[in-house]
Amino acid sequence: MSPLEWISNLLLGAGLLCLFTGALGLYRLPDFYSRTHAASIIDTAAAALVVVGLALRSDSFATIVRLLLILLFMFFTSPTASHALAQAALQDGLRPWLAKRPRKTRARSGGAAE
Amino acid sequence: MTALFDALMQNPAVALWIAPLIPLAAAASSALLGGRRNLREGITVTAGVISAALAVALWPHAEAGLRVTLWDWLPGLTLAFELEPLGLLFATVASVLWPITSVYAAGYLRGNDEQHQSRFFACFALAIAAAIGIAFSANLITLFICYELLTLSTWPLVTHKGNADARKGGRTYLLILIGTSVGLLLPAIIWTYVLSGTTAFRSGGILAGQAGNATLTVLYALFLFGIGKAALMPFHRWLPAAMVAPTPVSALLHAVAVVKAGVFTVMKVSIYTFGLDTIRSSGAGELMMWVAALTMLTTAAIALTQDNLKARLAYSTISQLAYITLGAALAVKTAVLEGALHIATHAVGKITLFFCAGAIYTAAHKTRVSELDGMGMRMPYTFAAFTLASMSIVGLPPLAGSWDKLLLMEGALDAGFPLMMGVLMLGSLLSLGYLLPIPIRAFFRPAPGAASDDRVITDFPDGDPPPRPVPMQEAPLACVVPLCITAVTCVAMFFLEDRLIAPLARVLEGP
Amino acid sequence: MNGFVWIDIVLFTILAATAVGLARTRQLFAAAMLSGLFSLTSACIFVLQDAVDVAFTEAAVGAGMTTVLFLGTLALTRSREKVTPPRRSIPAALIAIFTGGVLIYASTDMPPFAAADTPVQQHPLTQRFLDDSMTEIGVPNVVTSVLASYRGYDTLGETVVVFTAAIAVLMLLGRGRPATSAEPKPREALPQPIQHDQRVLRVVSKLMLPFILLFALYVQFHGDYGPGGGFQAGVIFASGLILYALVFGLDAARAAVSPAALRRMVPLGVLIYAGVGFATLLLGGAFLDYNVLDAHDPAHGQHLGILLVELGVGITVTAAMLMLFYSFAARGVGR
Amino acid sequence: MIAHLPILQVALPLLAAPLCVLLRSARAAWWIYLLASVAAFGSALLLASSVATHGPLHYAVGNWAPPFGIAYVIDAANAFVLVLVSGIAVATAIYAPRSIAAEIDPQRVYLYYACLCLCLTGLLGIVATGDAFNVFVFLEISSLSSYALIALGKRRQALLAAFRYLVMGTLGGTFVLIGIGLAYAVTGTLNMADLAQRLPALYGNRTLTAAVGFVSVGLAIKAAVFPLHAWLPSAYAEAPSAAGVFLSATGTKVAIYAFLRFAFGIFGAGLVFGHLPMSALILIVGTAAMLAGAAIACYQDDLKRILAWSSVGQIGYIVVGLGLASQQGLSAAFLHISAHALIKGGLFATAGIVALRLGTTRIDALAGLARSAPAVFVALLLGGLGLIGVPLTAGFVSKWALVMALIEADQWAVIAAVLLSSLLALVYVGRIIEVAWFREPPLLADTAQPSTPAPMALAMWGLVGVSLVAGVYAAPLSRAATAAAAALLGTAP
Repeated sequence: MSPLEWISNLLLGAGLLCLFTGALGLYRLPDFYSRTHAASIIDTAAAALVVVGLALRSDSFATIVRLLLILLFMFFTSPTASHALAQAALQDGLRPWLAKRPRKTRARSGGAAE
Repeated sequence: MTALFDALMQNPAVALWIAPLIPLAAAASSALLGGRRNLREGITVTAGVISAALAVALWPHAEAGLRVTLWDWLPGLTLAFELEPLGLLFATVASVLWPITSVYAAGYLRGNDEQHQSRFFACFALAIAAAIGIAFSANLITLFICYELLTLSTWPLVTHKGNADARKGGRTYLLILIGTSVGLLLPAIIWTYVLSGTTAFRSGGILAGQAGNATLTVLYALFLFGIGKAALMPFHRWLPAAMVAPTPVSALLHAVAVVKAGVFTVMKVSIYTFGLDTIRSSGAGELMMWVAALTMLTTAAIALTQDNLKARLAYSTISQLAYITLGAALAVKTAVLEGALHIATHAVGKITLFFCAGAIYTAAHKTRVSELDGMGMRMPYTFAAFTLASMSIVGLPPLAGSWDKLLLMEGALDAGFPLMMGVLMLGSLLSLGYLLPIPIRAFFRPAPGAASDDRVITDFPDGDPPPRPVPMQEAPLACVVPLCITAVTCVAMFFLEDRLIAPLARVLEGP
Repeated sequence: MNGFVWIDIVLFTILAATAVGLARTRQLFAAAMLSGLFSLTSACIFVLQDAVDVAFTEAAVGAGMTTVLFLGTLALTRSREKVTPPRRSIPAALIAIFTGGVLIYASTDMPPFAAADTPVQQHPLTQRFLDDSMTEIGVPNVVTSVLASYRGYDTLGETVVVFTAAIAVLMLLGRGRPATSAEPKPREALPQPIQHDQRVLRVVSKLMLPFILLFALYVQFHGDYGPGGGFQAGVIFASGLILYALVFGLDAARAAVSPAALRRMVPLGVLIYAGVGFATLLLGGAFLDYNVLDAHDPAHGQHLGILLVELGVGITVTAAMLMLFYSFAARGVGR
Repeated sequence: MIAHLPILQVALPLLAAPLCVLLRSARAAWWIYLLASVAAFGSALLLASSVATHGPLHYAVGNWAPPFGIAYVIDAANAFVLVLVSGIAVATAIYAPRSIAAEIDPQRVYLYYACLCLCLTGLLGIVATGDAFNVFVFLEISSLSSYALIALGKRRQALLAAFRYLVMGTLGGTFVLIGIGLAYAVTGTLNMADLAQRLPALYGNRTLTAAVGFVSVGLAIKAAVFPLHAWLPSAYAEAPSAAGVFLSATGTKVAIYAFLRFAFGIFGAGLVFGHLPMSALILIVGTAAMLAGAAIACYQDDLKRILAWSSVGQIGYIVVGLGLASQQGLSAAFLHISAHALIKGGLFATAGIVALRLGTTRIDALAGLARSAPAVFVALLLGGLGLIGVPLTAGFVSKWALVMALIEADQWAVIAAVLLSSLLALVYVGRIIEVAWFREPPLLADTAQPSTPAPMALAMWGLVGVSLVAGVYAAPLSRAATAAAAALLGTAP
């Protein structure tokens, strides 16, 4: 096994670990925001690790470029999606768990929801 | 005009085509002319006279065995007309009585201010067309189509008044007639077609040897019950129900077209589909004979109990129709001739009776037998006609109805059912019982309380009012003249009858 | 058992679980998301079966577009299903069970999956498509050959189906009832412009949009060589614009692609497709016989024909999808 | 030119639909629809005459010889249905403008015509094609457009009716698709002739049996065959009048034709009626349909609903005819397909005029119609007589043929049911006529009614008139039906 494959395996393993963590978090965490956090681990870290791991295994340049492009797009879209999700929930007036008192969000939207 | 007529007579086939077209044209013009009463009724009566003349003029050709194919409709379905004595007799009855009834109807409808007169005349003419179609049908299919057309075209006449009662009566009328024809007659026709491969009417029948006796008996029963217009019990309810109609319609139903179409179909099926020999040899007729006898006696008994004049006449019709069915079911020559003759004589007699009933209603607005006391002097022509017609129906000589009762008794003997003689006599007695009291009451019982119904006098402190001369108060002339004509015909036919049935007799004797 | 079988089993399990979840949930938002998941899983299964084009379509239409339309509809209605008494669903359940039973019964005589000697594999049809399409049509992607040329008429029909759906929706939702025009303008349902301080979304969307549209064009024109074609491209194109509408507001999207333009584009695509058919008729060939488009080089005629009809499909699908979205999004919720 | 007619008569309405949408003018859309339907009708007539003289026509779309491409095959059977469907489309085109103007928001009218074009395309496509999958594609086109056509009904219930139709129709369409897919799985081909050639070797195959079942049930839903008819009454009753005329006359008929084609042209009579007990099943279902449909029609209080329920019953006659799977039975089915299409189209046209004049089609509101609108009433009467099957109407011709076929098959119980349901038809038609003719209108009704627009009257009389002519001068229609049946059975000379 070449070193490249070793690294690839390592990355894939790490990716799987992240995936598992994310899934576990999604299942176990108490409220929407923390679950979003867990889900975003899958979206970002796990996906990126797996993609890079796969890229290292590929022997075709075109495939590597495609994988890297996927990585690039995920780099932009996944955090944005998580952000948008959280933002939407916040705007809708969903209060994070553990917050001692509701942080007054925008008077317009928050007030309307409550 | 006469030249045209002569030309037609040279080509009886064309005349056969034209015969139903004349009333159809009258129907169309009545529908289109709408409110112009005089023109509309003028056309109707003219058409009636023409078609009566046409029918009479066809008599010399009665035995020519003329056949016209109208068109080949579908494989196995040919519409065709045929000229034969029995059909011509019926066609003549229908088309001669049509103009007379039209005149009467014009008087009646105007006298009673009825609505929808155009619809009335159009449907009436349509019904005549259908009746003539039935008369000339050369096969069961053509007959069935015209039969249904007759039912449908008379429905608006029965429902004429449009109120809840009339609609209910119309529903009963339509349901029983179409129910029996579609539910029993049509299957019978189909069965016949399956058995014999044809539906054409043939001398001697088409079913001889095509099926076993049991099958033939069932089939004959299907036919006779299916022809609801012949009003065998238990399918007679439509006739009393149709009494809601105006009187000219009742005349049409009872005398001119509808019930006559029914019994005519019975005769036609018996003679030309089964064949008299087949009916006799298979025993198919025996069952129906008893049904007819039962119908005759039962409905005559019911007629005795009816106080409503038209209802009494209606049950009388049912009873008289059974004579014809009985004649057909006896299936001997004399009995069948009786049936044919009775179609004509009963038509003339019963139309007179209904004309009278209508005239009484128009003139005095009386509908019950018990109200007729003393009416004879007020409406002498009407009640004279009534008396004549009643006696004809009962079968007293020298009136039209006497011959056929005699022939039927002869037929019963010929067929070997002497017991039937007793039944027939009882029937005649019953008819005497329900018809003759009416003129007797009218002529010999004094009018109740008031002398005239538009001036009710109640203030006679000391007993009965003094008798005073009763003013004559007949119905309009258009009503009275027709009923006098038909009454006279009752007498005249007594002397003409052998001419009416001679061609049929020759046909029945066969080649 | 090789690994693919295990993947199949896992995917089918997920599919079944999703289906059960879909049937049981009363949360309509959750149902919408689950149906998206269902489509995505199906798409994965299609990929495993080497039906990449189908998977592509399923992912784009089923997982993407349909979900957006579901959400758009939900914005107009309540997000919870009315509680129905449980007995009402018994006949439906019976029908479903019966249908499933018949399908299982049918599968017992079905040719084994992926075997080489099935009727489908052995039929001359398959042989000809695989062996001769390169010479007859000259397009490497056999799926495209079959779709756009051999069975191009079916594809025309499918395009007309999309067109029909679009005008049906336009007819039913297109304009508010005349009475509402007098009322104050109702609050629009879905895309209100997101607040200006939410720069992340705006910036990232702006960044991504050109790529999405470019990708759509790539799918549109690369369909001859790889998976893709007018249907998928149209859906992707429409998704890009819908994203734009979601982030920047419906008015901005309308300014970019006006509803009036859409109303012309939907029929235009069908017209292009059918027009190619009539053109071939006029050139003396059969309906949709692309060979006659180039008198000298039939294969080139095929290329040209396929290009044109795929363009027609793409235009109609894009416009139809966008129109569906506009129609739903623009409906007032001021009831 | 005649060589291209098979495709032209489908493609022209197809081309017409986008044109309607592009031009965005109600008037232009109407002209386009009219021209497209006239063109389709003309092509269908030419095709029928060509088929009658020269035998079946084959057309390979894209010039790909079948089974590689999609083929159109026109024989006596589908030429018959094509003429019928496109002819009704012409009548609808004449009928539509005034009725649509009264019922539909003017801004949507051009879309409505586009939908009518699409529906026509779909129905013609189903009939003309020789490819099993192509049937499904055009089935979808016709279904989607008919949902839209129905949903635009004036009352709010129309939406619900269209939705129910959509749910059931989609189920039906899916079943058909599954059936076609299963047949493909065991043969590898979609061409009808090719399928027909390969399937006999597979009789007894469970996949094939299931395919027959799915296709049959799917098309039975589309054809509203009795236990699966639930969508029909409200859909046809709530649809705008013009759509009611078109759909009631053609929709279910085409589905039945499709079933005939699948049963005889693909699966084969040997499988469907020999190997499987479909014949008995179909006879039972058809008998139940004609009794139940007619019986329920007797209890309706709305003209359009009576007509719609009557359709459920009348479909039963067609189904019984095809269930016999004999030459006579099939030609009776074809006869009744045409007879009922004409009669019911004419009656829905009449109902549309009634709706326009009175603003409602409730039975009670019809009182006095015979005097206020005699022409409309006479059309109603004549159509009603046709439904009952009174002699000299087209309804009698087809019923007679059906009864003859039943006699040949010794199905006496079914004959009894046919007669009974004719009596029930008498009851529901009689109710309409009785109210319209004999009941006096309420005094308030003297307010001026809008008169009958001439084009609507023309279309109504066209349909009723043709049905009457077909009833009286029945031989040509009967010959065409016989030829159609022979073509399906493969016994054509």
